[in-house]
Amino acid sequence: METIVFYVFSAFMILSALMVITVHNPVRAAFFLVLTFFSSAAVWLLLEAEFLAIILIIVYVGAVMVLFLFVVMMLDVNLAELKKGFVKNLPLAVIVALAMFAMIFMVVGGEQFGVQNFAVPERHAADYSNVSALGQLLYTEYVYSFEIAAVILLVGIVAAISLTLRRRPNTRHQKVEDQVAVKGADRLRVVKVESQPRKHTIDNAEVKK
Amino acid sequence: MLTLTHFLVLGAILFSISLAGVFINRKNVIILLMCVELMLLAVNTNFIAFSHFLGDTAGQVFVFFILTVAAAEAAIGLAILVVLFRNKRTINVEELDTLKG
Amino acid sequence: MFSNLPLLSLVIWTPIIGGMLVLATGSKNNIEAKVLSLLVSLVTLVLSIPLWTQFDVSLASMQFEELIPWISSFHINYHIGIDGISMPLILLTTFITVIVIIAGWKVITYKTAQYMAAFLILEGLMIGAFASVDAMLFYVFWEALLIPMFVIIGIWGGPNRVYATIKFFLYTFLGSVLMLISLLYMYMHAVDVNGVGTFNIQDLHKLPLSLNAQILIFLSFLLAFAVKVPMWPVHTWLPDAHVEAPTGGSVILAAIMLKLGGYGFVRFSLPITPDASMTLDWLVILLSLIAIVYIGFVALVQADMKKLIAYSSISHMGFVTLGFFLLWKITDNTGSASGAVLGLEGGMVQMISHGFISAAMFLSVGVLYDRMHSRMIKDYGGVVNTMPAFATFAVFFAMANAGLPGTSGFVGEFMVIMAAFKANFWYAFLAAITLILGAAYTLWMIKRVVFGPIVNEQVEHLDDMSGREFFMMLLLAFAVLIIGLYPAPLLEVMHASIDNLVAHISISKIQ
Amino acid sequence: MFENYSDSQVYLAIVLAPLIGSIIAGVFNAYISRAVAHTVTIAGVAISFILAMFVFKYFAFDGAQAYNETVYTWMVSDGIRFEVGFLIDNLTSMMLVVVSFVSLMVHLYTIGYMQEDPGYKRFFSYISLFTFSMYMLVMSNNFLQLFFGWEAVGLVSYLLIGFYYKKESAIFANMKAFIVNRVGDFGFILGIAGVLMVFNTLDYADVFAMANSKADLTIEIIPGDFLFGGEWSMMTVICILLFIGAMGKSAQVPLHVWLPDSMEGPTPISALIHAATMVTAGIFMVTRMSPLFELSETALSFILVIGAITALFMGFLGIIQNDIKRVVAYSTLSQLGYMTVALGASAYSAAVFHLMTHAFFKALLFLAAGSVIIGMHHVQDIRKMGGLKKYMPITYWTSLLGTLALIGFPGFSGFYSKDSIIEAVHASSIAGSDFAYYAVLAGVFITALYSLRLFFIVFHGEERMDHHTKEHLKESPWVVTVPLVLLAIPSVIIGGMTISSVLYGDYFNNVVIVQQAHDVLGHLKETYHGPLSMILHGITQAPFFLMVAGIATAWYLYMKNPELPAKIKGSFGLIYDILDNKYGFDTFNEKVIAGGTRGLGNIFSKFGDIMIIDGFVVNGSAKSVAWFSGIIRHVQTGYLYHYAFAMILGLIGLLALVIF
Repeated sequence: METIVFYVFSAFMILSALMVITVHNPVRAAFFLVLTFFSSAAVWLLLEAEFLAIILIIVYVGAVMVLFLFVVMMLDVNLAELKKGFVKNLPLAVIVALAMFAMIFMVVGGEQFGVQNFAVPERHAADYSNVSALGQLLYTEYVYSFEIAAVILLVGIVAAISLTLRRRPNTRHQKVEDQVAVKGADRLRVVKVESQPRKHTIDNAEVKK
Repeated sequence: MLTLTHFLVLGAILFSISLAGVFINRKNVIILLMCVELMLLAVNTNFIAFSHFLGDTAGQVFVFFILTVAAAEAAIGLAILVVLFRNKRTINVEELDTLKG
Repeated sequence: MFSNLPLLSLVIWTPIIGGMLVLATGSKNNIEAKVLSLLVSLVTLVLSIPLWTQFDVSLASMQFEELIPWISSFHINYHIGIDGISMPLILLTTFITVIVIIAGWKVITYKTAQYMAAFLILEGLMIGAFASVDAMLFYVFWEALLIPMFVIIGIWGGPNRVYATIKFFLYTFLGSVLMLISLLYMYMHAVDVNGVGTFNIQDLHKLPLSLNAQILIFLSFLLAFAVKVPMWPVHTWLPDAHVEAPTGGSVILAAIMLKLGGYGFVRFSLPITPDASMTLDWLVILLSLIAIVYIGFVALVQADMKKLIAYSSISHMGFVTLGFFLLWKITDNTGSASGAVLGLEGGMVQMISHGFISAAMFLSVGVLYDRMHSRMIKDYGGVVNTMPAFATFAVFFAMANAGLPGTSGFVGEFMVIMAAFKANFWYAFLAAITLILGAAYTLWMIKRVVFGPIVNEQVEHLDDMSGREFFMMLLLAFAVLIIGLYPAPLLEVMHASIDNLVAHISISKIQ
Repeated sequence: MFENYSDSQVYLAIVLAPLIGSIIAGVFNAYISRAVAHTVTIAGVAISFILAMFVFKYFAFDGAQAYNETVYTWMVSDGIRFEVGFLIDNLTSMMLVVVSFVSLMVHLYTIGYMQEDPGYKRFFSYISLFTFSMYMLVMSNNFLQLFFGWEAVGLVSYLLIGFYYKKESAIFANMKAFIVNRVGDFGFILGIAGVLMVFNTLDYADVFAMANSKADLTIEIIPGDFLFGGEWSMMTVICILLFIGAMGKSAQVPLHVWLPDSMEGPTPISALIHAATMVTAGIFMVTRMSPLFELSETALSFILVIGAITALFMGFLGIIQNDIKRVVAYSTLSQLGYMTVALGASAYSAAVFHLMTHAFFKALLFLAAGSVIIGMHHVQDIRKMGGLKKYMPITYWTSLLGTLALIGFPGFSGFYSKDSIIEAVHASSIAGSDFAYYAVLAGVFITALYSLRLFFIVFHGEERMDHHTKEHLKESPWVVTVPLVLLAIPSVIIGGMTISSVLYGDYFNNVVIVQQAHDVLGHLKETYHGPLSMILHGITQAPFFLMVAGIATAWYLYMKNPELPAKIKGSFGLIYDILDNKYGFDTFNEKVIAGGTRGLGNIFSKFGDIMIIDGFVVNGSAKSVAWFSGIIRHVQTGYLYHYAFAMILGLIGLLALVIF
């Protein structure tokens, strides 16, 4: 049963990952990435990492991937231009990827990490809480690192905002405090005007002539 | 029966695919960023697998931190991308060669 | 009353911390920064006086020692102390810094606080280098003091300052890296020999070394110190640095930083590698004599006053290195070591004296530069007509630079020539040529700058020295005269240490 | 008041009185009046003069023992004590009197001479400082202090020659004087170093005591056997080096070039420094070192020859000069040559004796020249003078006395000293003494010729000055004439008065040490029967006839037949050119030595420093780095994917490394 689940989700994962790197439209790529993450979360569940699986979905799928989509859609990217060279690069990419895989496979292949070396662990009891175990560790032994991680996130926020923040000098916006603080004298000016002779007196003068 | 090797090989495949992705899409920064995310996913998978098979939760803690950093990285990377696009009207990597010696 | 205070540490750290405080005053309101800097430098000067008054001249060992473990896994300690060799140099440093602060008082208007702070920090670092008993501590100070100097030339320097700074920095850095390697080698060697490594200079003095090791160490030290002194042919950074540096920078550079090189020879090269020194003393003597004669000729034709004085500095520092390495040649020639102490002490006196004289010479150029904004000799002529007081000092210091008896410039040269004659007639002959060349280049400059009819309108409207300038010149003139007329107290301080040094280096360290 | 003359306070007072005067006049220059300036300095010198007279009496008449004490220890190094101290003996006390007397006269004279000069106070400060320095030189009891005094008088001479600092020629002359003197000092300090090497002390008494025991030491200056190679006597080396110092200070050929130029300074200092005192320092020094010089015949011969060359050839130059002061200057050079010859002949006493008489009459001549210059409103060209006798009678008569003393007219002081020197050289048998004898003999004729030429042209003959000058021509004020008269007295009588004791008595017995073989004066002593008989003997000898011939020639050429010299000049064009160019020394120095030095400096600076070290090594390495990075920078394409690709390749490589 587990094996089947594993293979199914693994297949999904690999296929969608392949789609991520091959589709031309970044929006689609983002969606395939979401799919990869989903499948991955499922695989993680098999490994009894429930908390992280959920976090992966919430944080990545919920936040990061949405961010990606936002950016992709926001930018007016010329796709045709970016597609060039796709075929030209393919052989190289395949060779490198295969070489890489071959190497890694040599390391992680059956001999070193097979079942004879790493026995399949027992399933945890039903009342085992992955969250509390993780929390236990995180808030005791790794609390310092945890706080640093928090600071890193903060830095990320600040950096992202400060990078994208743009001051437009010409935009018009309300200044509420100025509106409230305004006085009559600021709005209305009383101007003294010199009195002038009326028109008909002129007429009279003309008549006198 | 699922052994550790299964998961490690899965991670390796995933890593190799994302590696290929970097080469194939060497013009589109967004896809490049996505490939980086995929690599991290592969690594995370390895961590979790080891954590599971060694019975040591510390591996998961690392994944936790990697996720944190990756999130921050994605945020900043995308922010840079936006600024870049705003200034250059392109995200074509081949036009970004200010580091040229 | 001071016996319980860590006096030496105070002398090192007061200016550094004071410098930080000066930085904190910001650059807007610079009168506070100036007053504070002056105060800090004066306090340092006052603090350094007990180092002399309470110094026991009969002891050759380190005095005022302080030891705090610093990096204990490598046996690096904050270990400081002074003996008769370093004490006069420390007093020179504290004295000259006060002069430099006064010299920059009106002249520096751009980032005054930073300027003053740089000098104070530099002062502390230089004293630290002189006072270090731990080689690694010395190295740290030695390298650290490049930074303030780099900043001083790079920010307040002349138009070509970037070139000069980088040249200065790379040159001095080049030498010191090899020194570091030598120190590390000796640390490891001490581990092999004694089972425990050490950076304590006094322990390194006793460390037995094979001749080949000594020669390599000697050469690496030679490079480090020769650049600082500077000796021919690694001297070309000095004229450039001097020309571009502000007046205060030139003063510190000539008066104190060069002395670090000479000090290094006495503290490191000679006692740590006596056998290599014996083998290679001809090299140092040769370079020194080339410096004295060759640079004397070069100085003669300089068109820039600061360059001329810079070259004259190199020539004078040649006496220092010459005096330091005469022991073995004297022993070869006369069969006894009598005269070696004369040479070593002569070199030391020459360093102190050159500190005062070169400072005064650079200040004199500074006084003119502040008025005319030119250092070229051809722009001057007949300055005496409008600046009689300045001319008096200029001629006085020129004479001191030419080694007139009765001024401090004579004492060191005299002693070294006396010692050199014992080693070899031709050493003394070549060294004594400086009597002619020194007089020629200095007086020729004085003739063209100070004497004669007024050559142009700018000279005609020069103002004579202000009270501030007069005061600092007077202080230096007193120092030059006192050492010239009565050098005995200065020498008395060194005797024990130098005697001890000569006794030490006469014995082979090869086992 | 001075019960105990050996009291060091007296000597200190002699030295310090002029120094204090100088400091007051110099440092407080701006705050004191002219009167105060000259009062304090003259008071200082007067005090030292009076004390010097007492000291002289104490040594010359009371026969006191030499005083040799330390004032303070200058420094101690390597077990050698370098001290500042006084050695007062017969030689010193005589020098003190000469120096202080001439100095006092010059001080007084200056009041008149420098009346209108803006640098009046400065001048007084300088000459008092000079007096101090000269005292330090002559009173020293060791080589170090001697060198101090030696250089200090050089410094003051530098300051005074350049006194008119606006004059290009003056500031050139003072630099030249200092540098040429430095060449001498270069030898001098090496000589001192040699002394220290041999004796390990610089104290006269110790050195002289050990001198004989070290006479056989040798030194190898030039390795090998050819030319000057091989072992040299250490004493010869030391003595020649020391004498090079004396050559600079006492202006012997070829280091004489500075003295004629030094006439750019005011006249009083020409009298004091460049005639009477400083230039004789070399003579004094060699006399003082007689125990050393006696040990080296080579050095003595060297001295003899140099002195003879100076005495003769510098005299020739005096004949053609037209500047009143330069004529006297060349005469000084020539007379210094005489003294040096005496030193070379081991007649030290005769040298010092001539030094003393020369100090008086030469100072007199200079001051008289100065008086003429005042009268002529600072015209120094003798071609514009003439017939001054009737306008300046005191100057005229004192000059006459000075001139007669200079040419060695029998009975005048110069006669005794000069004749003694000639006789001494005649009696000497060391190498070169024959040449020297004929040189000094010829010198007598030359001296008479140029001295009388000057005298006749200036004071007799046609009045060639312009109308305006003539109107104002009058005798100088009393501050000028009184010193002339006071100097004229010793110029006439001092020789006859003192010759018996100084030269042939025991005055220098404890000071000058002469070896038996060189003792020419002892030889002469046998035929000496008092000053009067010396005159009677003298007028039958060659020097007298030569002198008379010189006078007659001068009279004929410049009084009787004044057109003749121009004709002679025309027919001996080549010789005249050589003399006019002063044998080419100045040209040589300027072109070859100074020019060569500057050229060498330029080569070192441009080629060595700027091209090789800076250009090739320093900037060259910088350039090669730049060149290399210029090539290597193409690796940096700037494309992100290239970097990524490199990283991945690196990763694969690393992985391969781990696996295989």
